[in-house]
Amino acid sequence: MSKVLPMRDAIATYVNDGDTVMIEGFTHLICFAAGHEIIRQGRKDLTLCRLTPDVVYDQMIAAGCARKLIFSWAGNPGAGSLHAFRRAVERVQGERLEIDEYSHFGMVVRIAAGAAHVPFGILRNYMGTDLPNVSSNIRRITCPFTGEQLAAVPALEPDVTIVHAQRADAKGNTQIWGLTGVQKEAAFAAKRVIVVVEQVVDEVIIRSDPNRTIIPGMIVDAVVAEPWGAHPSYVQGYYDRDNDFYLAWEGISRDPGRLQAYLDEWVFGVPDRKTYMARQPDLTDRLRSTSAVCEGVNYGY
Amino acid sequence: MSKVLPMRDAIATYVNDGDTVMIEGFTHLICFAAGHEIIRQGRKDLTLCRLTPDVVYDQMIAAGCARKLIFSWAGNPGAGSLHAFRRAVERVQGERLEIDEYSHFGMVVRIAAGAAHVPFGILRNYMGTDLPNVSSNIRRITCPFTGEQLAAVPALEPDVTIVHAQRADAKGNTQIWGLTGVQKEAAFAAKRVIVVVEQVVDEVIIRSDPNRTIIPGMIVDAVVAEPWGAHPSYVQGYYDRDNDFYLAWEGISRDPGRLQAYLDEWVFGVPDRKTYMARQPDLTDRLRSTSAVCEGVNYGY
Amino acid sequence: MGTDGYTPSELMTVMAARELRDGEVVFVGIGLPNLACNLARATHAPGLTLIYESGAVGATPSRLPVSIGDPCLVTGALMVVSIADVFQYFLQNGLIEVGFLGGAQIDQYGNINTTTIGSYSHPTVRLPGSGGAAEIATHAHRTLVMSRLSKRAFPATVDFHTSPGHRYQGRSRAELGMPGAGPVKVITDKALLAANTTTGELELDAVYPNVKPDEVQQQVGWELEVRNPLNQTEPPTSDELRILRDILDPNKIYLEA
Amino acid sequence: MGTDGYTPSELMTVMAARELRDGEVVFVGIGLPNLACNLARATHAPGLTLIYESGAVGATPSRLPVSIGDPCLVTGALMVVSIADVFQYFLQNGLIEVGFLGGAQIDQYGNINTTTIGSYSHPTVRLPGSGGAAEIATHAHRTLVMSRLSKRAFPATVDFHTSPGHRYQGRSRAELGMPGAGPVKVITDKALLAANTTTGELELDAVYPNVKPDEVQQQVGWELEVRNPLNQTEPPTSDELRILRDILDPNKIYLEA
Repeated sequence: MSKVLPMRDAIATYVNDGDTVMIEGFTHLICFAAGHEIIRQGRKDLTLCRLTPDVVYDQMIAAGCARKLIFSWAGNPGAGSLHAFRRAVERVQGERLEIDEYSHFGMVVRIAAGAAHVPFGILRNYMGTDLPNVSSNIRRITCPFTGEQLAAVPALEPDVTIVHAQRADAKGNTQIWGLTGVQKEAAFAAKRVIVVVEQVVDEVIIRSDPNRTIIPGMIVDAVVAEPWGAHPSYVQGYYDRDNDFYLAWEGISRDPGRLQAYLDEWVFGVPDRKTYMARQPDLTDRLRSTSAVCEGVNYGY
Repeated sequence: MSKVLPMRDAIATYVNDGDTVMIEGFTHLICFAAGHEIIRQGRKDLTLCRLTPDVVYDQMIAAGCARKLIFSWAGNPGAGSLHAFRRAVERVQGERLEIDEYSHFGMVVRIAAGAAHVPFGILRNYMGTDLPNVSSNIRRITCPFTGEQLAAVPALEPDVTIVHAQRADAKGNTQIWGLTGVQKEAAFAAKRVIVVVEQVVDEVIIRSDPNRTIIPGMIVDAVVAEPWGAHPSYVQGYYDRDNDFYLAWEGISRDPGRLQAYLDEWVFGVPDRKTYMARQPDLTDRLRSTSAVCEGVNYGY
Repeated sequence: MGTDGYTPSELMTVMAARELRDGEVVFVGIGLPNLACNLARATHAPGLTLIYESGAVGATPSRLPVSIGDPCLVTGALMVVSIADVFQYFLQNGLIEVGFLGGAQIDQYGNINTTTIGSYSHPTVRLPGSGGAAEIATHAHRTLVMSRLSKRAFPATVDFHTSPGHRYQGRSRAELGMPGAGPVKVITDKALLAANTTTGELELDAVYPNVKPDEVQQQVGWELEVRNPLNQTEPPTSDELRILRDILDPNKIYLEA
Repeated sequence: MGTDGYTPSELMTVMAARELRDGEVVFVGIGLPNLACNLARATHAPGLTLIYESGAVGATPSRLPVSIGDPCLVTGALMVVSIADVFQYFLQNGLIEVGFLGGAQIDQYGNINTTTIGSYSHPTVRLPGSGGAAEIATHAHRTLVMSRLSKRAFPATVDFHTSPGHRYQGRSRAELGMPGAGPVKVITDKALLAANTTTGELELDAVYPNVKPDEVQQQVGWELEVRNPLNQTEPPTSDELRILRDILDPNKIYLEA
């Protein structure tokens, strides 16, 4: 029972208007291809969540997909702002984007609580900050053993999580190396999971190194084979981050007209990621990874 | 600054009378060599903790090292009982071994809370069991968001954790594959950490595959190179579990005289693990792992 | 071996295997449960996913595992996870559909004791304790119990409630907030007991070939409700026995008696 | 470049590097903090362990990282961990000795704002938010802040308290139960400010070569206590500048201005 689907079908089947959607990725493994397909299919009223909403969420906000953002750091690191996000939050007239805001640690604990399916998680934090004053989701809890006060945050359980990865088998058993971010917790916390990979591999490859598996197939609904699907983000061992694009985004997103032109050309103007890549033939040579292959280990007994 | 020490020095320096000691390992990677050295050095009044106290804890209890046991399953799986443990708990006259008992899940949450350095952890468990009636360490807590009742258990932070592993560098950066158990959480929860490995390797090996590192050197106090140090437990890729020994333990431990004779011969009667192995020259051929080496992955960019 | 051409262990294993449905995610124990799961995989349920509490997910053991953390469960598994992940992200998260348990005592309401015979503070026999049993009986969508019948093993009330059954201090699982259905079926060497969905009591659901209800009642410490109609199980097929004997446990480590 | 033969960025980076002691475990940010840590490693503190909040532990970047999750931080690192582990097992567990932060606003008590200018509900400028800053300022044994002086950046009170300084609603860190010492030092382009261990107020601790205390006061929104004696920092050495310019940031991505 293969779960392999084209991106179009995976998004059409598993992402609905009004859903809470998490396209995770901490710099590494951000699935731009899925974000673009969601924009193309015109999804609306989404609650987008992620620790670090970056350029792809800025694009989705600009395209009108989002009603609300749950996050902990919204910027374009080293390059500037997410201007579509800022316009949506700073606007004086019209409806603002609703926000629900934490620190990274708070977001991580929310997602981990969702993955463990308990209604809340605890952390020692938020003394001396205004964050609990602007969110009803940061509360105090007392340790039943020591009497200490800690912070509690509610579990976050997205309707759908989309995770990019190096490889998976057709049933969704997924392996990641390099930065793993919160990909595992985000997948276990979600009601539905779409895994987007550079390569769909035979189950034998997965089984040869089971410690690298981060997400088990039993929680995966669809597997999408989408090489270069994370560009301009990166995939360790496959391609580097396209820093030039992140720098360029500062200028593009600052100007709503340029941003719309970007969406028209690179999102609405292409049917899929394959065409997106074909229109930038120089990209693959510029960004393809060098080789730094480690030794294998012995799983014998 | 190498942290490599002989087992004798590592135990002498980092394990004190009265300490709370965790020699973890879930079937895999149980450090018998460390347990034997603790017995040889005559440590007393230890609080031993582990999910699955097995034969090595039975030996340590028999040798008089333990005052208390914190655990969730005390048996010799597939082979019978831990009879020294049973005698210490069932005895009608004299001082019983103190016990503090959970289920596996409760123990895991205690250790994970210790690793995260929060005073307690939560789990949805212990409705409909007598365990909370016999422990003051299983309490109820109310979710500040939903009002649900959950169980809470206090953090467990051992004085010293001893972890067996496949390999580490001289600074204690430690890699494990196969079953990882609670080795990571046990190490992060402890005040002091001794890592015992099959091989001390160059830092370059560790750095070639950083996703395999389970324990960072910064929390490690001593690294002991002790090939076959887990026997009769096993090390994936190095040697198989000595099931014959586990089966034999049923008969040995049932008889206090035979148990003492075992300790005299195999613990007090040898100065170190090297001699222990030299006295059983057939072991290595019988148990050495077959080869099932996986492919490496690319860490390039 | 009995007069029927198979041992009680073989019979119980076959009956347990038949309880599993293709595609299910099963939390496997060592011994008969492991044999039952691998028998089901080799017959009607090739799509079972086996998870061992040691952290091996999707294991396909190429030899008979003799411990829950046997290295053969890791080699060729789909995934290896920490014990914290096993209990938090798989079991508590509701991913485990079937859990297997055994026990020294099982009572009228399916409560299981693996802690102490006699009082807790002054036990006659100290048993291993819960291990993962308390949480499996709480969270698995349904729990299957395997145990041989005897008056000692099936008292009206367990000495210690290690793993929850269907009623505790007069309260039902729903009242106690337990997510899973608990020990819905007990696979013995003579019959299948099943929990009444209303009262939570274990009732006689089916007898094995040539077993009379009275024989079961004699080894159970409460008055056993007999279902009407009472099911009769089919005996092990030659195919089931062949797979067990020739492939899964050729050295009769678990199936001898 | 200034008249002194180095840029303000170079100067700040050198001053930050000098704050680090050999062997410390440092939570590194991208840009000047990353350069400062790698400068320290190349000079007086070869035994620093660099941890990036993205999960790279013991990174030895072979190129200048341009994001907190740059792949060059992974290749050749000692360990890669999940973000959950970063915050729970490293930071909250007390393993991080030094944290680096910046901010749009830093106030008299070292409180840092990276959330909004103006009100939270109707901001004039929406900034990125906390990221990991709130917890770093809470848990790191000590926090170093890097920011250029200006009246706008150093108000008496921040518009939004994102990351805790030394006093919040009249209460001290100890009263609030914060484990770390907080922002003990602020490295600016003209001087070092340091927190008074009693009052928690940022005071003028040291001025850079050719800087007068008045110049600092003019760009700070509260009456700055001047320590007596007032320290004078040594200018960057040619060795420090050479390493920064030739090895660490040869393309002047961060050090130009």
